[in-house]
Amino acid sequence: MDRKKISKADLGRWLDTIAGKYELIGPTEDEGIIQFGPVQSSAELTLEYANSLIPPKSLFFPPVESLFAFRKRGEEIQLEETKPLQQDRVIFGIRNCDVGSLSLLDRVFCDDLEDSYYRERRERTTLIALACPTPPRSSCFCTTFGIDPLSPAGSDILLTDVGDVYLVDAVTDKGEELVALGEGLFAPLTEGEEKELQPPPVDMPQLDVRELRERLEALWEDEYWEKLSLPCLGCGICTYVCPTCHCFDISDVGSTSDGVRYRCWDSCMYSDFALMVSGENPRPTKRERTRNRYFHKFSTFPSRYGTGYACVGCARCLVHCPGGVEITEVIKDISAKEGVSDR
Amino acid sequence: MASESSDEGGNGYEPKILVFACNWCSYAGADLAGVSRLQMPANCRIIRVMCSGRVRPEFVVTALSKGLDGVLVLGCHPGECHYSEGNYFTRRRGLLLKNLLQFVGIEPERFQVRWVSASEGAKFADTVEQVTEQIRALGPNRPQGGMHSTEPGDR
Amino acid sequence: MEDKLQELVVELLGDGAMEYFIGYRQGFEPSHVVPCFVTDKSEADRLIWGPLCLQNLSKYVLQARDLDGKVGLLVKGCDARAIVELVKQHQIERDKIVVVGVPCEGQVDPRKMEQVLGVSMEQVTDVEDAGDEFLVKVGGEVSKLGKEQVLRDKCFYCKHPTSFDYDYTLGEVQPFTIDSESEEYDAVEKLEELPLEERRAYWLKQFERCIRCNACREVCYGCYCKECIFDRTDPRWLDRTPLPRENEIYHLIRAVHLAGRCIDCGECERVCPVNIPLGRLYKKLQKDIAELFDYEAGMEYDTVPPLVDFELDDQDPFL
Amino acid sequence: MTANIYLPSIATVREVRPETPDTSTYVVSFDDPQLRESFAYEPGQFAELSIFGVGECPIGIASSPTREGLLEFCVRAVGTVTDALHDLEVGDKLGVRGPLGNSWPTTEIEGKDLLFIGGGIGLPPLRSLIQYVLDNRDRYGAVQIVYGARSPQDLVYKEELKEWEDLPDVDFHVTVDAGDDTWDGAVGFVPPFLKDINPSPTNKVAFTCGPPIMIKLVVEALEEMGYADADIITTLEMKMKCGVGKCGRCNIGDKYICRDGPVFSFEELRSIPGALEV
Repeated sequence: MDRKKISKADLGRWLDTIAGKYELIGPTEDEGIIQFGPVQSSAELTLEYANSLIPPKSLFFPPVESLFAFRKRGEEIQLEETKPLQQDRVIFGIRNCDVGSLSLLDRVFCDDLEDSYYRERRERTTLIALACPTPPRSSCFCTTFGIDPLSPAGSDILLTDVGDVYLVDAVTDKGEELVALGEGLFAPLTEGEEKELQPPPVDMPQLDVRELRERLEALWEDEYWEKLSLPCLGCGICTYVCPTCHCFDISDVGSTSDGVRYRCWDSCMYSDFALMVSGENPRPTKRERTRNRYFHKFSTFPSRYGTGYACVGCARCLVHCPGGVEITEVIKDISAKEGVSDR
Repeated sequence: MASESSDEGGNGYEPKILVFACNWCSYAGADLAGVSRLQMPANCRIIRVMCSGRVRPEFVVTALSKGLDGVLVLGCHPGECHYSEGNYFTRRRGLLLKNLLQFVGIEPERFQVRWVSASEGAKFADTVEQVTEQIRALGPNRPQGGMHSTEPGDR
Repeated sequence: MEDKLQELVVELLGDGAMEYFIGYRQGFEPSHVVPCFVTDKSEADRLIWGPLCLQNLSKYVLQARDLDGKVGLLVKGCDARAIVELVKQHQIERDKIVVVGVPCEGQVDPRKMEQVLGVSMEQVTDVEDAGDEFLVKVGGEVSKLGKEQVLRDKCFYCKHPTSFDYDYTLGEVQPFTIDSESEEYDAVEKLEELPLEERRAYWLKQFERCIRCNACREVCYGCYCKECIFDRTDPRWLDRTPLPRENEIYHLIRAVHLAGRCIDCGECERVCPVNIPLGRLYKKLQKDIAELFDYEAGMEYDTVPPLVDFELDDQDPFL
Repeated sequence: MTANIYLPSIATVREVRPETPDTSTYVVSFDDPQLRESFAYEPGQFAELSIFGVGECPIGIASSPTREGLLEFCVRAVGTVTDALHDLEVGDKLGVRGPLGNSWPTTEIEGKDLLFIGGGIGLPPLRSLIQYVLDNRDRYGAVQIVYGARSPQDLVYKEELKEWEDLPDVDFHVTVDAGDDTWDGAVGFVPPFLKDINPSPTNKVAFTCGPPIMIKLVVEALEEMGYADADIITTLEMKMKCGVGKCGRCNIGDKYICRDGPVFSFEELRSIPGALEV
């Protein structure tokens, strides 16, 4: 579909129309935290944000979700599956790093053993991406991983702020349906506008990751991991704010006769993550856990799923890590290292 | 750990109260109350501990958070501890915990500490009666109900 | 002062007095300061010192338990209280640590500074201490901010700006004045005055946000248990699921376990990614312990922690 | 598997056979008659067993698909879920989610001589294949079984061991770490015991399962005897939750034990960084 425009004043009207038909989810601010959550009207949304604290992966793979309820009735055990969604949804304002992360998560959850909860949420959600403000945050490095903060790839609609209006690129049928809901609010671009209304190019530091995987794989035994793990405190912030991390735990809450089986986010940085009941732990110290995390992102994920790296450069982990472990530094360190044989 | 919550409020409401009783004084006091056939409400489940000092704060916090309506810790009178000083520690800990629970909005009646000796069968019965009535008057601790009434929302 | 620090660290590493030194370095942007582990003399030039060196590095000395040698660390006066407690509670031998005391004239609360400046910390390229005020550089322009506007809460009632127990010191604190009426327990008292139901609602709303990333626990110097009660599976005290009820159990148990040990370093609240005002919970216990038992954690080596101690005439409301 | 990969199917315990003081065999069948018919698995696969309200844990299927109708699980009480499994009595219900994981290579080893080396409760996963082989006797060559446990009472499948001993086409050896009054068999650890037996590597595939230290020493012994890594096959244990390669904890390199394993040859394991460190 051709590029259209919508005035800033009309954006709210359009979103309110959407909210009448779908569950509308977008960035809101509460207690100083930007988060994606359901809203009744566009007035609750904030547009003053770089990105949310918790990535919108939480809307597809929630921090806690009930898988099913169980109930004992006499001798019988009844299981009741949880329905992940009541209504089709529209997510407004997702950034492209997070859109990119969804295609990575799709590989995990929608392989031949399909996760029906994730799958249903993905299928019943339309994504309205919002091109990133320029200049980007100083921490951002999504272009390192091939993500274009101004591209509609992966979403259904991309909105780009070019001053008084948003440019509108609806790139899927789902996206066009939403645009159709806002009849009269959208206008085609004139020839002059086509040229004139362009977002400024996004300039951000680009890390060299071309040989990252090969270099990393040569460093399995390197003492680097020991040193890197020194400031790590073993908390789970990096994994919880990461849009590509997908580890979870499953646990039962309730009694043996009445309860719920939940799954909730878990973190490979926790000391008991892989601890077996026998007391054995394949990743007994922070060194192994830190190494495992970076290997997962830059070696084993790409190799297992045939994708690029499992990092989208959103920089949440480097902003929030209390120990100051910075993934950008790790990438630079690895790239700067000679192979293990040279050491 | 008790996990079910009390019945919803209304006429049928019966609070569930957890009592930790020291083996040497209060539990014996409870025994005496029983043998003396004193009338007591049946809302209390008693757990015998070797000393009131054995009652760690997490026992209380977890019981209340998981939906019990009240927790009562019973120990020997200060100065009369079988282990000479266990209940002095209980006293300090109890004070702090009581204040903290109130600070986060839990009614003070829901966590109580009392000293009941082996000879005080009547005091045991009175205490149980009094605490039960106080808590009954407050109503359920977690009116929202059972373990999984708090459905997690998307974040 | 940075030069002096770097020279000292080079010297200490050089003569083998320690295995590594823990200080601060600049992170991905100028206003973002992170812990710095110097294992080699060549890295000492990364060390910095300033009003944005917020972390209490004391937790890291526990890592030295498994080392043959010593570790050195940079210690502000407030953080030194953690060292006192760790030694007092037999978690680490004092002679395993090389304490480099640094005179601290107040730390910046980045959230306050963002509010006062109206720009994000990302724009702040330098913060310099200048007695009663901070010189803040934003986009090439330097502005002066009175300390009372942007200091961390805990700095208003700082008990000793320099560590009283150090092996080396980088100097003396220059006297400065803060024009402020705020009292140490203001925030706690304000909450105490609320009706019970409002307090309940307040804390439930806070706990509900918790994602249970465990950062408050991991960053806390006082959380030194080999196996945390929350990680135990048998009996299981806590489900990993971050349901509001489980979160409440987590925070309340952690608070009572820290009673008498919390030194009000504020790290738990600072690292919390969802801004839960944990400090108020801990401050409440600190206040009660001071009032009831006349004890303050981390101030002396030779006092007995309040919960392993008692007086015959302690207050007794339980008769 | 049902459409929902996390949803167990309800099954009933049909029989409980105590094997050792802390280990019992549970014979279960699905409540849904259709599922009972259609449930197909390969030897070496596992299932997640559920005690609702307690949790789930992965247990290898100890029976062979050649023996229809019932599933067998041999469970040692070591944790909360396995403890709860041990409280089950005949008629009780549990959840079964599976079959999961890969399986022993039943076709690739046709015509080969087979050596099984088990330690303690490492025998049940091997037993699934042993039964399969015995039920398809003409497809396989000679069968040798070497089994050891800490003590005579720690041997599982005591009745079945006697049967194997009596079978003319099975070469069966058993040892215990420490004997007692009732024991007149071999005494000693499995690896040296295996070396004494010295089974020839020619045209042979070895399968081993047991405690990690035993596996390590058995593999060393086999290599000394001339076995190739590709002909030494084991089944791994790791902490698992989802069992379907999503929850992220049971990986070694880019392999998830629950999806790509639990069965691996040592040739595969040697190519994965860190796989043999555990």
